[in-house]
Amino acid sequence: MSGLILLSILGATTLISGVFQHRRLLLPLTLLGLVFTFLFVMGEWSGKATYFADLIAPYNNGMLTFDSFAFAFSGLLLFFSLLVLSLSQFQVQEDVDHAGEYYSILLFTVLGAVVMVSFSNLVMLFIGIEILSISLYVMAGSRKYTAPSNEASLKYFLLGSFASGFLLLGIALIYGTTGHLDLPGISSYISANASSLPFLCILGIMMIIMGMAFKVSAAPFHNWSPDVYEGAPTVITAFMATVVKTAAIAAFLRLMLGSFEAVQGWWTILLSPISILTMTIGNVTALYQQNFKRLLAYSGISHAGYLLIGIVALTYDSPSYNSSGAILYYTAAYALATIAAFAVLLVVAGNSGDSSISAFNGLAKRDPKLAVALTICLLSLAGIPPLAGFFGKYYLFALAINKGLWVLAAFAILNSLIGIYYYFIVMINMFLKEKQDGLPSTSSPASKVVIAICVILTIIAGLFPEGVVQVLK
Amino acid sequence: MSLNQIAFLGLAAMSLLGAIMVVTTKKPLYSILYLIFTFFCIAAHFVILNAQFLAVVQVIVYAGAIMVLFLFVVMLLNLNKESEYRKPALLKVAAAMSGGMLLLLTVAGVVKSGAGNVETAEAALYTQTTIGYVSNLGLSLFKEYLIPFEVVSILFLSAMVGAVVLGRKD
Amino acid sequence: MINLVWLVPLFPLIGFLINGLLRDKLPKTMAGVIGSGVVFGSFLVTCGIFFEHLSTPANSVVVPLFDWITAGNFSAQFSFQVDSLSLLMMLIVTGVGFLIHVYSMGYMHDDEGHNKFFSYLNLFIFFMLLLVMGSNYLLLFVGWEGVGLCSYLLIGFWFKNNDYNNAAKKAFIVNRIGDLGFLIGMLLIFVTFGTLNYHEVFEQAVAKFQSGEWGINSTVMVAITLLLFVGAVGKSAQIPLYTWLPDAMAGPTPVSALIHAATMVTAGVYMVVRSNVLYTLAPVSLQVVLVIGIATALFAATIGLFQNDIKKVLAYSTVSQLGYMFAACGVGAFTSGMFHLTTHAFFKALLFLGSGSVIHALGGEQDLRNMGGLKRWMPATFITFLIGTLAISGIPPLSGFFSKDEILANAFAHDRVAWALLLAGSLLTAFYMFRLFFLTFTGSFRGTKEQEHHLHESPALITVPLMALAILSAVGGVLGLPGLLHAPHALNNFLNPIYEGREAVLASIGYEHHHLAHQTEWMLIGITVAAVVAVIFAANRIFAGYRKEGEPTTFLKKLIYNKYYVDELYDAIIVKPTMAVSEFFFSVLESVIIDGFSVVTGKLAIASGRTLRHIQTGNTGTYLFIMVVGVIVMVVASYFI
Amino acid sequence: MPELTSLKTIPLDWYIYLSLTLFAIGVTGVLLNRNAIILLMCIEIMLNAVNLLFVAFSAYSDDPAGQLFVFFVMVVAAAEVAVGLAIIVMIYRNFQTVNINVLDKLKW
Amino acid sequence: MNLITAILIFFPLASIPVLYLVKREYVKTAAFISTLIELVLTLYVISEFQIIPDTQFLLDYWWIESLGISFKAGIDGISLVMVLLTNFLMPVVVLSNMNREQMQVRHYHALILFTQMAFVGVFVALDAFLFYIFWELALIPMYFISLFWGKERRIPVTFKFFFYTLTGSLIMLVALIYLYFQTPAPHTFDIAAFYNLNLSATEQSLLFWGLFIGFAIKVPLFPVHGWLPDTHTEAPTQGTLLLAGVMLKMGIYGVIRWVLPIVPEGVMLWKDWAITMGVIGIIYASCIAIVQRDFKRLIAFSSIGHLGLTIAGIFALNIHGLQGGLLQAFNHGITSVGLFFVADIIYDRMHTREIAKLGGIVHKAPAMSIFFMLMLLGSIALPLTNGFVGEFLLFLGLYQYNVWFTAVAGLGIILGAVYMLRSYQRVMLGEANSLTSEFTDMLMSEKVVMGALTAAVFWIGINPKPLLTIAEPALAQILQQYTSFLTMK
Repeated sequence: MSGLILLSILGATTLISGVFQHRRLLLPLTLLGLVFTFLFVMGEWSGKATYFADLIAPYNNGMLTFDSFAFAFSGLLLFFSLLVLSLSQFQVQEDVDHAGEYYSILLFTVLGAVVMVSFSNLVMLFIGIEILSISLYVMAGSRKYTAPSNEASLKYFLLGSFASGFLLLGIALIYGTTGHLDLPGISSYISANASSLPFLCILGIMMIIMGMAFKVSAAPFHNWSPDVYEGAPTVITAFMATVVKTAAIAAFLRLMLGSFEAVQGWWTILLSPISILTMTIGNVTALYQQNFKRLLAYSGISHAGYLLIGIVALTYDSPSYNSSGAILYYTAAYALATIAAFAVLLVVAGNSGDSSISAFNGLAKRDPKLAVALTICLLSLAGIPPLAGFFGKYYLFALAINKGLWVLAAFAILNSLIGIYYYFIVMINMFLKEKQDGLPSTSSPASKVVIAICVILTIIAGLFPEGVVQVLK
Repeated sequence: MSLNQIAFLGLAAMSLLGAIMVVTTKKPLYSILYLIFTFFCIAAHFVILNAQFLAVVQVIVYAGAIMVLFLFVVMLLNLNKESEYRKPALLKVAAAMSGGMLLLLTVAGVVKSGAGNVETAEAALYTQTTIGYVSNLGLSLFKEYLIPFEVVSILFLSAMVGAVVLGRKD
Repeated sequence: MINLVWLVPLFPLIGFLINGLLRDKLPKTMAGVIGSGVVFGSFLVTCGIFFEHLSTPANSVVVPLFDWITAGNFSAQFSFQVDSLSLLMMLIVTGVGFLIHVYSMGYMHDDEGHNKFFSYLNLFIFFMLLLVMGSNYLLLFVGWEGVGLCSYLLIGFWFKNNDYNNAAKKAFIVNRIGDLGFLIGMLLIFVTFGTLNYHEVFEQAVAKFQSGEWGINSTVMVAITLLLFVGAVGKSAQIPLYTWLPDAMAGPTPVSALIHAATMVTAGVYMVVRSNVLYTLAPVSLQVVLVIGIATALFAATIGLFQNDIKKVLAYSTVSQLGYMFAACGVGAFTSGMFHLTTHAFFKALLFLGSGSVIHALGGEQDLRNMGGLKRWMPATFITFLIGTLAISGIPPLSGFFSKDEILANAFAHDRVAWALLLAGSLLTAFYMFRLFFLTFTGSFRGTKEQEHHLHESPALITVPLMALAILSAVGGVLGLPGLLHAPHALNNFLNPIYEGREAVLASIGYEHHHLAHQTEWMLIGITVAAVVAVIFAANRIFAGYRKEGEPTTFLKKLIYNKYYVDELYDAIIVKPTMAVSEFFFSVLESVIIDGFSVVTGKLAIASGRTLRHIQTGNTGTYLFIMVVGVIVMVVASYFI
Repeated sequence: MPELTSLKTIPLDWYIYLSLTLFAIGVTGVLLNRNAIILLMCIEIMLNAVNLLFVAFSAYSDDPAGQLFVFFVMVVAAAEVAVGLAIIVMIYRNFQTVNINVLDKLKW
Repeated sequence: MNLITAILIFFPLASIPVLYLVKREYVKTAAFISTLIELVLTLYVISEFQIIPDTQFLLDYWWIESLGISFKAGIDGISLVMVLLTNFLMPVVVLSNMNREQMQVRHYHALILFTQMAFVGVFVALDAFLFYIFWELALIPMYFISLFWGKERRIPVTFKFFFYTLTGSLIMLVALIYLYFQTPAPHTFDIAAFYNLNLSATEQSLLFWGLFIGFAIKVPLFPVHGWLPDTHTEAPTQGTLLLAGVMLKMGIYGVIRWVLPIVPEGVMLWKDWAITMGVIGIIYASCIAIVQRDFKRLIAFSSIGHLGLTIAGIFALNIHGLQGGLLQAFNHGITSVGLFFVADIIYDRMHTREIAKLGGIVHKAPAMSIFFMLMLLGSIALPLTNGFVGEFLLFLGLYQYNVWFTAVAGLGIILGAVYMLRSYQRVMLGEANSLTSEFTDMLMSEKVVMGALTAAVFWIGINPKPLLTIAEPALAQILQQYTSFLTMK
């Protein structure tokens, strides 16, 4: 709750100070604000900081529910945004005029994300998604005079709004059949007549799944993400790949968990093929990929596939294995590694520069530390112990095996094998290929810090996953 | 066959017609006009459904603001000169087929499941529904729906800023 | 004294280590002295133990050193067994070994590998002693393989020559084939008796027999004995595994004398005699042994007829003589086998060393056709060689006569046919041996002029051992004077203790040794000697005035001259197929299928990636279509849920 | 009001069919057209179809939630259109066309 | 006292920073010293070790309590033998690099020490998850060593290596997770809990293959050995040595510790297959070794053969087979390291591994010819070398299980002699050619390496008793766990 308020205030402030040309203030202001918000959310979670909560609570008629799920994911989102936004200078320094707008819009995006992970009414879900999407349509196109950026923006916009059309239809059908928009109502209706669900309702669930699948870029609704990731400015790509994906998957999980859990039986049958398809397409397509941003996009798709396992094998009662915990951990692991990877890309190739893998050639000689950092992140993404990525995978696989979803587990294993190849190719480029000259290496203290934090957390989270796992127990 | 049914069917026919024209006309300008027409039909439907407030909003926001915006852009970019880009026949067939299929499947679904709990609806409608009235809507809007209402303002803000950022030539 | 038995193998080991480690430092004479000295040392110790043994009633003592392998219920000690049999072997090994060492000091004097040679020889003596002294089959096997290794090293001693290396390799591998049989036999023994110690094995075997658990020819016994015999066939160069021995002549002559005549090749005979109890329990195996022995004796003898390489002739004669020993064992006359083993050790070593001396004199010439009339230049060698030849041909009163005659007599007692064949064999022996002798020493020298110019008698270091061996092969017969001379059969009395188990078995099946009537024996001797003498004269008539002749022409001659093409046969049916199969494995299974699998999988993955990414056309319209199709599919699916 | 009570003579199904049809038309339009603006309009048709559905449901079950949702949808739609048109304008500025087929540089 | 286990595992890791502190030219020395200290620690453990079946120096702390994952490690006879092998070979491996040009020497040795940590961890871990982590940790630095310091074809080859092994270990991971969920809630990865699960025959069969494939690929067993020859040829020497010396043994250890006692019925149902694979492997690999042109490949194939026999003997499931298997694992570690090091010396001088190009080296390098011969003897299992003891016990075990398997496997000792002597003849003997006439004999450090290995070869060959006694009780217990199941059936 405080998250929403502080974020909106922060956004407005940045906007205004942008208007009044206090550009130098913007970055510190934003970061400080985010830190503050983060602390506040955490405090609120632990019940220490309740001021804003009390302020709003009376007006919150079951629109948002701030359970530990919401807090955990909001915290995660805020933290990632903090990391990504610390890289902003790469974006800002190339169009200085819109610095204020840039920050404010991103902050609003974060707000949308927070709404998405804490909604308990489909209205809020819809609004949250739209805030997120609309802001991102803009940010994707924020480099106005370059073709890729434009193209990315338009594609994202058209496909996104088309998808939200379906999402809406789904919501409408659900509403029509269940007569409710709030999760408790829906779930009570569905669990009441889970056996004889009117087909319209099934159709609605289907449409909603489709809409969410689009947001998490699950096949066959994934096509937007590679193009948009490639076209968008790298910082924004990083933001989309981490914050947005996390928010989307969390919202998806919250939705399924909160409303449709009763009929898990059949949408499992529907989702597991999607999950398999997603990870397979993502991995296989990435194998022959020369562009690092696209590569990460495809890897993002495959990871979405893994994450879907957490939803397919929906478990919430087991003390030590619940989907929320698994997905929380996995998104954390995935996002940390990805942010670091993008940060390295920013350092190596700049915000707009050529993002082909060859940009990393000979990085080990140019900047060994950077190379090692990226290697660790790639290993984590590939799921090599003892890094965070491995434990996340273990957690999800364990869920699947626990539920006896053998086919899913088999495909997951197979895919995590395939996946290794392209991560390692990048690594090999860094260490074995000779560097070709003329590549800008615009390092910055911020990026160094971000990379360091990500790498360290990746290792620590891998060695001691206990904490994260326990959060949602 | 009561009066309302005739009205409904007429409006339905018109709105469908409008929609189809929007989709099929060659020139953007025309499709805009057809779209406005469709929107008006839908507004009328709202009236029949006793949702006056929405009907008005529909007219103001959609038929008014949004469509004007469209027109404005079309004029600004002078898009009308370039007629709709030629489409391969295959595309048309494919589009029609998939659209039709979607329709078929969904409608079949409705038929299959009888209806979305109609009987309750009818029961409700013996006593006239007044929820569509501004007063009622307003109450619930500012009571239960306060937060979405506020949040959506953020949406507006960011959309506005975004539009400015993108649209402004600098 | 008996407790010092461990010194016997220790000395040679020390010698090996000294000569091996300091081979570059030590002066040649020094190395030679050490090499021979250590062997002489163990010879002395052996003699000491020997006389002690003669005096003491205890017929067999086991001297444990330490536990070697223990796993579960399996345990094998490193311990020596001293009884008459092992003592006899030890005496031969160390005694003859010592003489050959001395000889080698002269023979190898100009070789740059001199010191290495002595270290190898010592190592061989060490392993040979392990072989004969070990108190269980495992230790026997240790020596068994160890001597194989040494023979490998020594055959390939002149490693520059690849033929020699091939010969060495062949020797080792063929032996390995036998060893495999032996190994499995050993495993079977352990599985049957739960131990590998001679004593326990034999006792249990007899016990099981007497308790009626087994009859004669029980499957297990036959299996064990045959498997062990496979090992013996390999080691002692019997049919079908004899082919390595002739090639083994590639090694320096002392090696041939020591390893491939006197000691190592007789290990098989030793092993059979050692396990006489088991063989007694499996007469079928004995029959096999007999057949193989006779066959080898004849077969090798015939090949010997037409060989022109002096050492090859001797090699085949060795094979044939080993056949005699096995034949002896086959008819149950183990002692006769040991007897012949002993005398053979003397005269065959003598012959080899003699030939070595000849070769030495001729500067490496080994072809009989280029020799002749050497008695003029090298009298000592001539005399000693003559004695050796007479001995091997079985002319009384030389040692060979007694041992061979005993075998023949036993064969006659056992089965007339066997006797006849063996007699024929001995005639052949006499013939080719004297062919060799005449071609070498009589007539006129057929070599080149400058060879003739260099001809000389060998130095004392060479001739003295020759004489020593000559004396031994002359008087060796006293060990086993036939009964009809009313003298005690020394060897019999000496070896009797090791037959206790055998005798017990025989007694319980009511078998009694039927001795030939004296007149029969006289008759046999008469026949044999007469025939042999006749053969010798024939040989003299043929070869005294020998002229160089070209390659043989008649089919039979050619066949024999080319050793019945056995090597070629093996090459065709074993070596080539193996190589072909290996090539197939390598170039088809491995390279194509197993490697191919991984390669193809990888390529497949990449290729599918390359194609699949074209779904991502970049066209928004396509994406929209894909989405809609996806929705439609989902909806359709929902109908079936 | 009398006409209201007689509203029951219109089965809810009719509205469902109608809006589904509208929605399908919108989808078809999206698939059919290559002109970004028309695409946008078709999407608007889809949204309106959904709105109609919402209103029908809410009216028949006498529950304001649906209509309020429609209100929010309209708001969102407005915002979406604003941004969308801005994007289209931007595109046109750089490409002198709003044909989405032109924008296929990002692929594979 | 129990901390000694932790120290054993993490000392190498702890000593990595030292490599980055000392001067560049002392890095190798530092690494060498660290490995020596580790060896001393191991010897200390041996001195403290009691000859009892139970695990000693047990270390058991929660790692991820909520998931029942604990840091549980301990040493029993089996572990001890393997740990000894690892820590004995490590100094040798480091020393083998002493006189070589080495790029990136710091990272190189850091990775080597890291591997050591992982190896020891694998051998002492008693928690399935921990075991798996170490298992993978051993793979990664191995991969990097081969990739960054490897030869020309390293990139595809290392990929092959990585995928082969990782496939195996992932399948294994699935099996482990399944076992984990079979344990009574709250589930645990503790091996003790795995021991007393009662699983149906089908489960056990599947689990058997799940686990066994993982280990078989590591061993490697025919027909999943495809990665080994290439990796051996492309990896840098130390990589090869670590691989042949220790890594392959992880598979054997895994079979003994994680397959036999956990899925006895699966073993009972499928052991014939395992043995058959092993025996086929012997013949197959030996035959290929005969016609091998590349010296390193030849040794690689010989490894496949020997380890095939080892697996066959282990699955005979009697004390002799198990003892032989463990001992042979140890022996093969030493012998193959020796042979590969010879190959490395030759490559270092001649820059070729093609047997055809070599020959007559003995004239130039008597010392090496002797060491090579001794290693060769160990490899062809001549009595009084380590190989003989191991193989004899293996044959003994296998024979008690089935005669015909033994007979076929026995052909291996003939073929072994064939290819080894062939290679020795063609590499060392004969006339020296233009290339080999420049050969220079071994340096001091190389002599030390080979000397240490040779000493081990004969020490075990003549006095195998200590190792056998150490391992006996633990193996007997594992065997007992298996047989008790049979009697229970």
